Amino acid sequence: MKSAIILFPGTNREKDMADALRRAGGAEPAMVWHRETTLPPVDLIVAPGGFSYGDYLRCGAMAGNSPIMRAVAERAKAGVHVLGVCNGFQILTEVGLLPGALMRNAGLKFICKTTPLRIENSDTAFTHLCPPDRPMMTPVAHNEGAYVADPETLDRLEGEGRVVFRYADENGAVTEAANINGSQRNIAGVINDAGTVLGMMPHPENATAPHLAGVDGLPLFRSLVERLS
Amino acid sequence: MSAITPDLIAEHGLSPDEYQTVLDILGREPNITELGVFSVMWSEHCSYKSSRIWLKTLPTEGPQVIQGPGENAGVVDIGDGQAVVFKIESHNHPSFIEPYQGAATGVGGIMRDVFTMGARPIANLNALRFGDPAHPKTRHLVGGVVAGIGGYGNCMGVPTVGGEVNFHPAYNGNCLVNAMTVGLATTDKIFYSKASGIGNPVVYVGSKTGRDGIHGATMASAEFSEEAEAKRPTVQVGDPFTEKLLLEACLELMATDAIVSIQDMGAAGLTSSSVEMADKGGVGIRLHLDRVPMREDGMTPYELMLSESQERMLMVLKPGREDEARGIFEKWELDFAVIGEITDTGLLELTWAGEPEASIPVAPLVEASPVYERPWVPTEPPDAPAIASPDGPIAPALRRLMGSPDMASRRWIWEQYDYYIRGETLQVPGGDAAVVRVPDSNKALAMSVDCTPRYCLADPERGGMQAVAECWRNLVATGARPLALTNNMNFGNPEKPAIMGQFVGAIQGMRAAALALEFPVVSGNVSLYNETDGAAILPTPVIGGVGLLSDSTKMMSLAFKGDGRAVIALGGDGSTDLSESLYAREILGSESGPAPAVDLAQERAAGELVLALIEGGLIDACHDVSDGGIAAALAEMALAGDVGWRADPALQSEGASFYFNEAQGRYLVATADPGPVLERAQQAGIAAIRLGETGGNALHFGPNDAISLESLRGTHEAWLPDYMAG
Amino acid sequence: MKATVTITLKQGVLDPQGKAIEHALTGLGFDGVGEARQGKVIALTLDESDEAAARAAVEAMCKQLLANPVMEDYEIALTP
Amino acid sequence: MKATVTITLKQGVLDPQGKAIEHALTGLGFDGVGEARQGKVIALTLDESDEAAARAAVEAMCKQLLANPVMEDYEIALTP
Ligand SMILES: Nc1ncnc2c1ncn2[C@@H]1O[C@H](COP(=O)(O)OP(=O)(O)O)[C@@H](O)[C@H]1O
Ligand SMILES: [Mg+2]
Repeated sequence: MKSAIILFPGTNREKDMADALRRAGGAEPAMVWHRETTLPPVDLIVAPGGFSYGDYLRCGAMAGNSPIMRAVAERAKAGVHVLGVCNGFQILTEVGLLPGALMRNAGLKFICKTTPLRIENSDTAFTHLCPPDRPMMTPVAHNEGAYVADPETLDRLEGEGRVVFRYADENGAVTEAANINGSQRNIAGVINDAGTVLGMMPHPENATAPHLAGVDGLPLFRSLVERLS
Repeated sequence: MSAITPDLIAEHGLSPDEYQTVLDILGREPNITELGVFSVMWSEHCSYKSSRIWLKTLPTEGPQVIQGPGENAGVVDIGDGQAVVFKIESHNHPSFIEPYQGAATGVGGIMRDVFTMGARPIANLNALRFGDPAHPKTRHLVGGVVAGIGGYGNCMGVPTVGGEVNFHPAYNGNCLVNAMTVGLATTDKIFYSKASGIGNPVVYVGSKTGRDGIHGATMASAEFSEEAEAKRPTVQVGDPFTEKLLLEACLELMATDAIVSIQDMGAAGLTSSSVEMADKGGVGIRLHLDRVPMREDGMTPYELMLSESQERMLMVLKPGREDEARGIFEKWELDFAVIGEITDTGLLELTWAGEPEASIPVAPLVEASPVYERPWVPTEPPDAPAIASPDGPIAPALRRLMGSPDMASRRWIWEQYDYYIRGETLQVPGGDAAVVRVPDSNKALAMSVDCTPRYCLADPERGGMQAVAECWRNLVATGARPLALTNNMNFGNPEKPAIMGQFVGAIQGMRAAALALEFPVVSGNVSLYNETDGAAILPTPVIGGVGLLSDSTKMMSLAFKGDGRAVIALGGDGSTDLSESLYAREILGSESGPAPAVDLAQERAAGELVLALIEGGLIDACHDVSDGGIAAALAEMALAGDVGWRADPALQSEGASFYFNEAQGRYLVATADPGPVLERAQQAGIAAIRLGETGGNALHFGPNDAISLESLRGTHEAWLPDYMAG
Repeated sequence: MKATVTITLKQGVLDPQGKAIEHALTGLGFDGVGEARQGKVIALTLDESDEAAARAAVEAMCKQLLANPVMEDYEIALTP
Repeated sequence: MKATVTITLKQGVLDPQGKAIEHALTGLGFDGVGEARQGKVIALTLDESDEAAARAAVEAMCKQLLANPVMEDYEIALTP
């Protein structure tokens, strides 16, 4: 699987993402600067975590206007897979590749902790190897991760199986108490209608080695490598 | 040009003697810009005039030390052509005024110190002291400081992996915010501030200069400016986004060989950076101040030289490399300006639109910087009697202690810090020392910040010693070989002999411990005048230490790993006095008596034993004994592993003084095979006591003296979030 | 001209900062505070001196960058 | 009554957000944007119906909570 990681000014989780792609057996990812207007031929485009433009104005807003995002949108339309994690997810919603928006955490604090995610759809290119019967322990690290969309959008997403991850408790139960950031309907990750663009707030890339926050994130990257190679 | 009046001189913090030296150096009266330069160079902050003679007594050498104090940060060899670069720095006063921005800019400043040296920051730590939790300002300060530290470090993409927090009424009017950064560099790619090469261009990069942080009193001087300056804000706002770009741009340029020398602009901004670079290189420097990128209209040379705007760097480049450097900085969308050149005049020359603005000989400016041998009186050691062992069960006291402000879980704090980023964090906050792997290697670095101010107040010398020893111990407990330390001396007004005595005592204790433990000092920072209405803070010499694990797979952690392990206490001098223990303060309401003694030879021997046990795979959990004594250490190990413990029947007559004393030099270890551990301890001459066995889901001190982990965890985790919810 | 863009959260979008302000004000003893909502203001200085042209430009800025239509409304005020 | 409190950074205080907005607008091809500064607006509904009393209350709220006097200025507007 060939991949490209997009770098914006303020991106800071590119190393973590590259490590994860390598661990899952992907080829060495290409790093692409936001001012580029074209992408190399790749199977997967990743918008990684960080604080593009310092999260100033609105997370992801300024990065969404970067020249490279036009190329990303074109590739996405042509069916190339795109993964947006954390700030990457925020950017994908800003450019309209995914519905909804990410707002300030309900507790008004940055949250860094390993959190159980319930896998709601394991029939995607991103999740087909993720064991659906137990929660995926995944670190979160964000200040603005509360997912919002209007009720019709939310209903449509649910109806179409496009809510891929939800914040849950250790037993996989989706409860109010497990909703760490106040996301509507505990939503932690959503996919586009074609099933090719996934955005999620948690960081599966930080759960890809036993010495880190466990290995529950590895099946996600393996899923991609298997499907896209 | 405004006249230099005695008032103006006083407002600049120069004594009449110091001003006379200025006149002698210049052979004439200074103008306002020159006065400003002298004043900041000779400020306590830049000149270390009260502390310098004492800091010189600290041991700074060792085979591992590449660069000791005197540069932006210390540099220590970790093998394979790699070096660890680290330093700690205070931002106490700004954090009290505006906790978010004060703490944030403190973190930004210390990171610049580290990446100026060519190192990529890989971890941040912080040591925080706040006033009484009941004081009306405390909650606001805690919330703001923690958010500010997280806000800056998280945005920079540097994990914040450790720290410490104390609460005490002595900090009501002066909180302490000490931030430490650890970076990684290649030994043959370390960058220094020494300028050289006559004619070489001097380059300014980073943010534009504004009127940030220019001292209010100085600015209010009517002679100096007609504007109504009195209300001009002096709060500096941090811009971590710009600093992230600055970091990447600097590292990119450092990968070439275009840089001759580089220096961040910290306190005293352009003045101290340019003077230090010139002085170290024995050269002159000319700055064309009108070329400095400016954020505001109408800025004067005086303001440009004194501004403390953040996120800026000064560099000397090799001739002809300007365009290459400019290209990199423009790619990162940062300001870049050639603002001067290195000269052979030995002068700091400032010009504005071609006209001379100031001319000061660099060497005398630096060499004549005042040094004071301040009078000091040693702190009398308290002669209060030892505290006899109080009766009563252990479990309820432990529960109270674990829920007290100084012992309660810091989870509420560290969950606001991104400790995962970069994907190398092997030990997240909550253990003894944080451990961060060196990328693409099997090595890891352990790091910890420590100080016990109540000991330092009772006995500064023991307190200084203890801080070094505890830091060393925390590193050892993870299996790391301690390498070197950085320190942050936070004290009151050094012009008071008693306060100066605390400072001297702490230094003497630190020196003894650093020598005995071969744990040299490679960098540090001094923050004096931490007083409000004449009341000083507790003497707080914070020690930040770094150690090396050559095989990170052997890393040890404090969590009990399962049932059926013997728990053994190693080390200590047998003392069971409760004086100055957290138990005495929190349960008995006593803050008197002597601080625990530190037997440095025993400390060293116990540490070597523990390292050998870890290396030999003979133990599977290890924790040092500090605040709260053995009982608290047991509780932390049990909570971390979610595995209980039951006291050895032989211990059932032991009371509070056994479980809560804070005798130094001790570790608790857990092992499935106690025989070899006890044997090794005996060979090493280290006391070893079998405490009992792991298992169950409670701590059992005796037949009717137990507490469930669930209950203990509830109390331990609740205090800080409950307090912050107000 | 000077433009002031006021960006507020759409009706119905949860505003945790506003809630926190409400809570804090009540905690400080300010009675009778019904609802608090927090928004942003962005003040711009523009070279443009024609009001209609300036408004059109700022509208475009809001659409492209300053506001997110999923959750925000905006208002533009111009002063010479 | 309704109160709108507009909180802006004092003159001379660095405004990283404003700077970034300026930069982004220029990057998007909006010429002639001089300076951008970002502030907050807080909209409050108050039970108080007397204007003077309401203003006094909101002044007090600003001093105690809403604005940070070391770096921010504030303005209060009231509407019935
Ligand atoms: N301000 C802080 N930032 C990050 N971690 C912290 C902070 N304060 C405490 N911690 C973490 O909590 C744990 C317990 O702290 P402390 O009781 O001071 O440890 P010790 O006594 O072993 O030095 C340590 O892992 C420490 O790194
Ligand atoms: Mg410890």
